[in-house]
Amino acid sequence: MEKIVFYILALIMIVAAIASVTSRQMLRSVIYLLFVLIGVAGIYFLIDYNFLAAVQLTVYAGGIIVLVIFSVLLVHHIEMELEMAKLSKKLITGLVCLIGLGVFLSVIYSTNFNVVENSKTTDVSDIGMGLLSYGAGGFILPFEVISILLLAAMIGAIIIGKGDKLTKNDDTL
Amino acid sequence: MDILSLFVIVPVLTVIALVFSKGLKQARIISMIGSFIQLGMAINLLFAYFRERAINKSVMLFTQDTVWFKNFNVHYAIGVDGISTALLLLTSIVVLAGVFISWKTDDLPKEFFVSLLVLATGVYGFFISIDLFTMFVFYEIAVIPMYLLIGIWGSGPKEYSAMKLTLMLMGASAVLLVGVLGIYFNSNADGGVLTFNILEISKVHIPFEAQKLFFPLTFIGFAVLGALFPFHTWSPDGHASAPTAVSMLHAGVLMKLGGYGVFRIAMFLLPLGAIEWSWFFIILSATGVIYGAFGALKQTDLKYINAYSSVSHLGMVLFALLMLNKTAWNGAILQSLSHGFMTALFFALIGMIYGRTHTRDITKLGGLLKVMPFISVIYVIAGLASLGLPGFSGFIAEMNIFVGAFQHEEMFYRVATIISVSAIVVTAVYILRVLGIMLMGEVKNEEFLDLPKVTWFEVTGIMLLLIPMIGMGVAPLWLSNMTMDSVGPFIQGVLNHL
Amino acid sequence: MDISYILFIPFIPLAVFLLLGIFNQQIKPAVSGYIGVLGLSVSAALSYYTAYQYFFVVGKVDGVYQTFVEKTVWMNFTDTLHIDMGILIDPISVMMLIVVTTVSLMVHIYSRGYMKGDDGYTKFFAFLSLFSFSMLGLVLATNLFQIYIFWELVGVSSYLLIGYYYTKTSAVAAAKKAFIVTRFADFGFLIGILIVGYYAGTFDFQTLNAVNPEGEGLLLNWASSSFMGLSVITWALLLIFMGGAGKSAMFPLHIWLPDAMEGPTPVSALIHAATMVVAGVYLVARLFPMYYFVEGGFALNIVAYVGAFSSLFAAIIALTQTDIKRVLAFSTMSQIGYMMLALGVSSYKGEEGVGYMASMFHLFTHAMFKALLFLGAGSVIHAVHSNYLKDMGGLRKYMPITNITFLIAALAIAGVPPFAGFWSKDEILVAAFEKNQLIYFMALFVAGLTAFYMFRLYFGIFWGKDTQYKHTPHESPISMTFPLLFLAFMSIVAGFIPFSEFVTADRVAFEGHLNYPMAAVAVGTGLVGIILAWIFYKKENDLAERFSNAFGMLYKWAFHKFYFDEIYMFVTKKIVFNLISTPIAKFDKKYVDGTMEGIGNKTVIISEKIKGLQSGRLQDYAMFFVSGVVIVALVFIYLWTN
Amino acid sequence: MIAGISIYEIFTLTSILFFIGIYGFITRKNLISILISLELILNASAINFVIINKYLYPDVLQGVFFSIFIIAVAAAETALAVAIIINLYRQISSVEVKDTEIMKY
Repeated sequence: MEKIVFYILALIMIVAAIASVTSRQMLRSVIYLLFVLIGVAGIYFLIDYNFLAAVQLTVYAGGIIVLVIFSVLLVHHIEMELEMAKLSKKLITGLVCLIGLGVFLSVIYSTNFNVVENSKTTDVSDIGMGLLSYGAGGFILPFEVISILLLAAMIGAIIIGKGDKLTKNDDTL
Repeated sequence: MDILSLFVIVPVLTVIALVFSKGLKQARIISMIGSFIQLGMAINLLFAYFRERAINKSVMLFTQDTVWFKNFNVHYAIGVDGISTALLLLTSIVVLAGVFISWKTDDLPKEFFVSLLVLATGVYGFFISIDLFTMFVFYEIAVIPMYLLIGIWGSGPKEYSAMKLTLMLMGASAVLLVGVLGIYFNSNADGGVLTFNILEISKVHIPFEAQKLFFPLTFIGFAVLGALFPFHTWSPDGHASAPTAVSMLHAGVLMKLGGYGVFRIAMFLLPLGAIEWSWFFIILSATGVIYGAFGALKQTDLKYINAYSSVSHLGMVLFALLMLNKTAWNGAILQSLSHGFMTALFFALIGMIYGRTHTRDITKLGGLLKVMPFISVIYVIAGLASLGLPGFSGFIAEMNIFVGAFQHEEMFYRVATIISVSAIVVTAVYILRVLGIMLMGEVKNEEFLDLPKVTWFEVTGIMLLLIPMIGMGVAPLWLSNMTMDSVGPFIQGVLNHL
Repeated sequence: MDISYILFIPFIPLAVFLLLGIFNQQIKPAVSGYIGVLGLSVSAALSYYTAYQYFFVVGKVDGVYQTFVEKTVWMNFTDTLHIDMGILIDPISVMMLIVVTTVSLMVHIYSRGYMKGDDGYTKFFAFLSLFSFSMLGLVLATNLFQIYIFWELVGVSSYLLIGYYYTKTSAVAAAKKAFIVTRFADFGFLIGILIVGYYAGTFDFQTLNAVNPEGEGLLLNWASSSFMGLSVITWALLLIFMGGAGKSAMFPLHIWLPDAMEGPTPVSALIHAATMVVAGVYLVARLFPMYYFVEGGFALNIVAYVGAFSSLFAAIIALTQTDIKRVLAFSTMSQIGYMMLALGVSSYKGEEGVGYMASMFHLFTHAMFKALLFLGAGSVIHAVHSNYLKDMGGLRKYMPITNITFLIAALAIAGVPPFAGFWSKDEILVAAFEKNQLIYFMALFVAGLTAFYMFRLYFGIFWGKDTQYKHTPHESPISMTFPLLFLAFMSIVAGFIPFSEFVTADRVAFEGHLNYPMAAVAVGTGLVGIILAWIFYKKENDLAERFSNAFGMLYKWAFHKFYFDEIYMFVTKKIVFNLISTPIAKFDKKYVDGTMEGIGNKTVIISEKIKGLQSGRLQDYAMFFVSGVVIVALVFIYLWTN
Repeated sequence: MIAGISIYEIFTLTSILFFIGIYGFITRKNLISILISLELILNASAINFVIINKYLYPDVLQGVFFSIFIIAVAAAETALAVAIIINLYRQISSVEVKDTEIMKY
């Protein structure tokens, strides 16, 4: 059952991802990305990281995607078709990516992972304890750093978005 | 202070004095005094050398040795033999003549003389060093000011020429550096420590494979400066754009560094490599001899003619050096000296002619014998000297080279010698062509009828160069014996390795 | 014999040269002429004294003329090879001293009149002195290298003197041509010297000439080395002869001599008739034992044939020329050919060496009468201001002294007894007859031709048509006629000198005697030539023209000197300049320089390309990054497995 | 652990996603599209963290934490990027890469 679900998810994600990077319409591209992100959340659910899945859904699918959609709507007409790269560039990039993929996969498949069989379920409190613990293996410092980062990013975003012109004299553009 | 280090210190002091000078008048007086002191020192050194040589039989005299970079065993090692003494004398004379010829430099005179003397410092340092690394450093000091001198005070496409010259010479020194380092890292082949000292390296048996590898690098590195075919192309353009004194110094002295370096380093330290490669470089240098002569035949710009003639004459130096033969080597040294005086004189005269007529195109000149008799007569004399007339220095040098080269047993070397000898005919053709077109015939341009007379400083400059040239040609024995004695240990050192 | 005073003979002219050369502007023309004449007179006096001392007082020991040498090392090559400077006194050098100083003195005196009023009067005398110095040095040379050194110096003096009228394009071209052609010949000479130096280990004449018929000594060293079937030393001798042929204007290196007549006439008399051009003969004579003994005289045979051919060739051309100086130039070439062939047919021992003696004898007499001819021609040119026969005629009325002296010289060269040429020419014919009949008949024919063209010239100038002159020609001043008279006197008496007493191949004097049948034939031939010239040219008539028309093609060819100038022009202009030099200049600019420039330009282009990589486009960077990672991964995972 | 699914299959999936992201990053010519591709890459690696944590070291939670951090950073980054993009749009009325190249001078 889970296997089938995984395959379905994987299929959706790959198709959606490919569609996302090849679609010529911005908004569709974003929506395809949403599918991928939801698929990622699905994977998290499958491996019993429910909290993570929830975060993924709220922050990514909920927050980031909306943000992106807004920006898309702000800067684009809905029907506008995106300019695409040259075919040769696409082919070369595709080739490089395929080779890279081949390298990755061959390395992965030739590595013998020491998989530990388990069916442990992680609940939110574990994560909370881990994140906020001061002791060994505690992540309080990175947590705080991330908090500051988020704050900084927020302020930055506001300041940038506030809309002072970057340069005063437009004729240089 | 020892007698040799002064050769570096005096020009440096002159440069410092120049920095504080104001205007053309002060600058040229200071440079003249500095150069005079140099000349005096060179003459003094000559006599000191003879006195010392009588009682001291070691290869190098007046040696000094101070470590200045311990990690790589780099020494400030200096010393001279007859060859370097003669070349130092040449340098001091040409520098002094160059100062006289640039008496009227209007444009940034102070900087001009500073560059000139920095160049001279490099040359002096190069000739007195017997440490490979120190030598290389001085070599670079000598080459760099050339760029400024041509680029700033030159004429015509000066930036292009300066760039071309500097790039080619720098490229060559890159190759040379590899060769020098190659020698350095093989200098412990018989055990012992790595050293840059030439005399010590010469006792080491550098492995054949290494010699074979590094000889061409060292040779080409130096020979580019000696205008080896096909790396000579910087020379015509460079000379054509350079101001007079710079052409003089460059062709007269700087290009000698090439031959000298080949002699002191490539041939002396890597004799097995030299023998292995000699056929190849003999073909190149013999080609250069003929090629330069034929190249000069068709040119119309005086400086180009002279530059190609230098290719031919200096090709002869390299050719002689490759013969690994005492007489030929001696000839190469003499040819270096002789060509130094001769070509400096030529460039000085060309500068004067150009300064008066504002053209260097021989087809536009004519009948100069009538309008500027002194310069023209000296030009005739220089021309005759250049084509190897007995009584001038070129003759004895060429004869030494030919006789020496002909001593080689193998047919190949003989044929190459005969080919080189045939250059004397072509040389005659191009020299006489210039004399005929430029000096003789009717005056072509009305304006030429009223040209400024020669000035005392021009005459002094000319005489400084002419007298040694004739002196060498009329009484060659003492000079030839001095260099021959000094060549002796070198050829012996080489033969010991075979 | 103390010979050190002989040093003054060459050095006085050198001193004069330096004096006149350096103080060119300060010395007044009149003074400089006197200085020149005075210097040469001292030299000449010393030469005569030397000759007297050598031939009559100290030279002869046991019937053999000795060689005196004084020398000092001038330059060292190796332990054994060195250039010496010195003086060598033996019969031929003493004889040459007399020839050179006498003719030079006469020319100096003559020039005082001839060059009067010329701008470069002082310069002219300076050059003449330089030439005299060089020529005397050449004559006195003790070794091959010394002779080469002075050889070059006479070449350059000749260059300077031919190009004396330097504003005249033709003179400049002629000077250049003379120098370059002889320089080309010297190239051979130098290689010959190098070969000798290497195989013999010496340049010294005495050592070199100490060869003997058994092939001992030096010859042994060379016997083993051969090149293309001939021993190297024969090659060396041939190459040395090439140098000699260049200076002596032997076929095919003769082309410079006619053009050299562009120089002032006294110069032609001195350099291109009497002294420098016989240097080649002197050189072969100097090395005669080597030429004779090495490989059975192969090289000497070549000398003989080249001489004979040149002699004939030049005589034929001389028949057709109209410029009087050129006729004389070709005549000179022809007579030098004579000397060469005489050397070529000579043997070594005793009376068999008559050819050698005859050659030197002829050199001596020829110097006198040919200088006289030139000076006479100069006198004529001075009077009528033209070089061409067509502008002359009937001059005997105006210039009696020139007429008589010219006639004497013409008779002398035609071989009419008792004038000088007869005696020496007769000896040459005798020598040729004994050795080689072919050469003998060639020589005899040339004798006839010589008489003919010489009298064509004589009649053309002094008789023939009565030309109307713009300025009435008048006899030259005494400074010019005195040398004419003196040389005419010499042309008469020189023949009576018993030359075989003094100059012989093996240095042993022998009794010379006249071979009457031979002499009769020679004189007969000469007279035939004179009579023919008489018929053709004495009175103005069209016989000559009809005659030359009859020869048609041959006449035209001879008139154009068999197109040798054109051939050389073709070789130098078309081949050397256009096919070698121009392409080299282009090649240099385009390929050699192009390659170097190309390296530079390519660097610039590549750097532009590399600069393009640094485009600032994040995506391109990403592309490179990914590609790089992939490549590195591939390399490290699969290719570089250990 | 997902029953019946080995770690290899998941890695395969994430690798594919990762390279699709890279492909998009390189070929897209629009700033927002690039941002989207970037999200793909980030997600692919986030999955990897989590999977490795789950499959290989189930006793600790580092992978999860990292994922959370990645999500947080991604959020911050997106916010900033969107702010920049919008600002840029105001300036030059375009969010095409080629129009922004002016910045490199």
